[in-house]
Amino acid sequence: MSTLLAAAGSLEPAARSYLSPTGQEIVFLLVGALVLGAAVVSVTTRQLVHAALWLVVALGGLAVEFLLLTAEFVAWVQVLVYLGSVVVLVLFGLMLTRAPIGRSPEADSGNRPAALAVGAASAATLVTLVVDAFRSSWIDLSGAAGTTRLTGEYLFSHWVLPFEALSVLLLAALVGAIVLSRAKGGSADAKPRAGKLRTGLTKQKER
Amino acid sequence: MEWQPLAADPAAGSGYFDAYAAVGLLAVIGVLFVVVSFTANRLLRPVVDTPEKLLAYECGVDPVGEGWAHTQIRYYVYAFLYVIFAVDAIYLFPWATVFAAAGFGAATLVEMFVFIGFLAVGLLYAWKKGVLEWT
Amino acid sequence: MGIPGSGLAKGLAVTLRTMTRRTVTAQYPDVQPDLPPRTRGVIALLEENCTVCMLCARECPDWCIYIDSHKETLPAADPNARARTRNVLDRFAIDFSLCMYCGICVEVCPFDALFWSPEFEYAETDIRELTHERERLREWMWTVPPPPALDAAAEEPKEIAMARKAADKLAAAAAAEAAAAAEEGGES
Amino acid sequence: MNLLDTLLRCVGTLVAFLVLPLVVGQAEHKVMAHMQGRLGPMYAGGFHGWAQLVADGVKFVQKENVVPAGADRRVFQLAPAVALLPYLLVLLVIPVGPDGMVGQVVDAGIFFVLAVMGIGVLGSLMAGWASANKFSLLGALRTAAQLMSYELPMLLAAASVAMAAGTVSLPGIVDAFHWWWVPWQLIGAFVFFTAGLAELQRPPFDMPVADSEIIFGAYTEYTGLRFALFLLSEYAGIVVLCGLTTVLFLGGWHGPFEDGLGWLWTLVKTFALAFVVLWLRVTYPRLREDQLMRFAWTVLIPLALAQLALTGIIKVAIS
Repeated sequence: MSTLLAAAGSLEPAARSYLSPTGQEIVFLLVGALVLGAAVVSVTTRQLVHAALWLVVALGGLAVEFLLLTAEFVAWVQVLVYLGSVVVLVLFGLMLTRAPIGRSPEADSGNRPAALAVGAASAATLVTLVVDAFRSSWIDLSGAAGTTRLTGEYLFSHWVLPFEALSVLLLAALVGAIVLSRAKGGSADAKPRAGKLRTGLTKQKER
Repeated sequence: MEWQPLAADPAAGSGYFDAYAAVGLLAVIGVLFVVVSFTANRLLRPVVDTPEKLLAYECGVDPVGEGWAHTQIRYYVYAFLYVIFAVDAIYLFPWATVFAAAGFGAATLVEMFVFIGFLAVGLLYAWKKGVLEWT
Repeated sequence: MGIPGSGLAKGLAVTLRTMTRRTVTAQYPDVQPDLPPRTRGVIALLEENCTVCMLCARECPDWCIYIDSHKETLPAADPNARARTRNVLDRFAIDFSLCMYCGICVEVCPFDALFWSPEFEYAETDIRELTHERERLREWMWTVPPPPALDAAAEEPKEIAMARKAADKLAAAAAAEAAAAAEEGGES
Repeated sequence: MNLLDTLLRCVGTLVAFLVLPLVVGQAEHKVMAHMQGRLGPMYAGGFHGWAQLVADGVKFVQKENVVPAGADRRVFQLAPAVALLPYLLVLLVIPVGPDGMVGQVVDAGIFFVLAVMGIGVLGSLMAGWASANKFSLLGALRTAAQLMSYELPMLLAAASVAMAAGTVSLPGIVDAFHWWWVPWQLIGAFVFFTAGLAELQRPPFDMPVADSEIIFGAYTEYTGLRFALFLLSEYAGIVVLCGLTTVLFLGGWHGPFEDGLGWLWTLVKTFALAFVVLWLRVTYPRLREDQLMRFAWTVLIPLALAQLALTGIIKVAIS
């Protein structure tokens, strides 16, 4: 993100007033409130799939926030990767493990206070960090600073090494996923195959 | 023949926001369209609920068991693979817009080939491990 | 085999060629279908021929023929003879919602009381209406086409041959009689 | 660019969104019928049943809306809208002709289109899960797996065009188009179009809605208008896919007399592709589920990667 903000070029504390917000700022705040609300509902709802769907709303709202900050490319990455695949992955996982319609109280593990503490602590850290880092900087919203082209220029001029490291990371994730999904038995025997079933039946007959 | 992004034109500095305002407006119109059609449907349709009608459809017989069943993990693996490759593929777009520009050229091409190469290795690994096909 | 994908291309060619050809759709309600002879449309009853032998009802694989009857005693024609009984048809109905148009009833009827009619437009909105009672079945008789003409070289139907033989015999006898009478008259 | 102009463009997009899918649907009725030696609808509207889909729409609006007793009502009722609206948004940015004959130029172009179209999968998943029906759930899982698997080759093929043009803006791509792009991007075009067909779950890639196995997949429990909206999203998807393929790979409005008739060229190319979509549906049998997945990962993705390499090398060589 900091690269993209740097791309905007104008982080100097400008002579701006908080009292006369522009339309974009108002929309930004409204969408922010929506994102916050959706996020809260997402972690408090007792229905698993509803939680995932509220997460969609929260992440989609974030994409709109990115758009309002003229970070066009990041916004659509957010939609493509988070809405289009990560949330689908989450939903997939829930559906594969039988997320029932209605409340699922057994999904509550009783760690609520601990989770609340961790959440509050990390939120406080992040807010302090971000507020301290940017203080009274303003992003110049008059031009699109986060277009695909600009992102590409910054990425491939200054950040090539992290980019290549990312590919190794992704490869590791890929291999890990494959190994995990094939962990049990590690071979085709783990599958309930017709042949296996039949041997089970014959055993029963022998008894 | 170089396409100039809208916002690069200082005179049309707010072109970016205009464009997305239009997208937002269309989204609102779309939602309105859905709401209007659902309302029209509500006004026009009959409501004759019978218990049979509200049963889950299972080819005419009464549904057996509950509606959720475990399915193969394979579907999940595909989704996981897609997430990884999608993260890869999005980097192609910023790259695509700059790699042929002055100052980038062959070096950037090679960088990208290294990136894609790593993922192609991943794909080959998945292929070799038999995750991509089942019979 | 040949080039890979040639099979796919061949498939595309088939559908494209079919698209340019004339369609075979029969536009039924606008254009009446041209039905072949002996079309199995509906079963007609010639109740005058029915003797309530129940063969059709028994042979019907769907059990869709309903027959009710009662016995009636005929007064003896001759004072010495016994009184005769005969079956009188009370009800003859075919449930066309069950009928599978196999035609076994028509085949087994020994007295030619059942016939195929090509009429097929008797759809109903209520399934119970598809049970045709004897009056309705009798009405269908008017739509039964005459039997098709025989082949030119075909053998004469047995009943016609017998009737003709009998008629020929009669005619021969009459002719012989006439000839004898004429001879007698000539002699006298 | 004032508000009225924007509003008009948005309404125009909505009208196109409602009319073009109907045209494609009617064409499907007729083309499919004639390819099978039939006539298709002949009554509604008088002349060769041209108003069949309008009549269907009127019928759908009046039909009862059944929500199964076990279903998650709100999610169930919301799902069709989630499946439908992405295509409406995408239609806005597809350029029809030169010089601003487009709903709205969005600089992120293809990237915007692919990202927004990816949301549609959520609609199917929601529908399948909320129906409380085994077939629906199975269909939803298949749909999601298929959409994700085929989204990737689409992304890669689109990236290849973006490389060739050096921009991701859709009008920018058409502006940069030369005729020799067609052979150059041929593999990409094949991958994009095929993957798009699979994304739309059109035959022969219609395993997730295979009626002979899982009734109608995620949409089994839907009736009336909500079902109609799912159908509309499928046909709108055909329009969007064919429009995108036209813009990305076939040069959009380029053609003879493009100054005055550019928009016509786009439409002609789009409908020619739509015809191919229908043609493929009539001709080929359905792929099995494992064949579907294998086709995406072991045929289309390697092909798309090969196209990327080809594009990159040629582009650097000529620049």
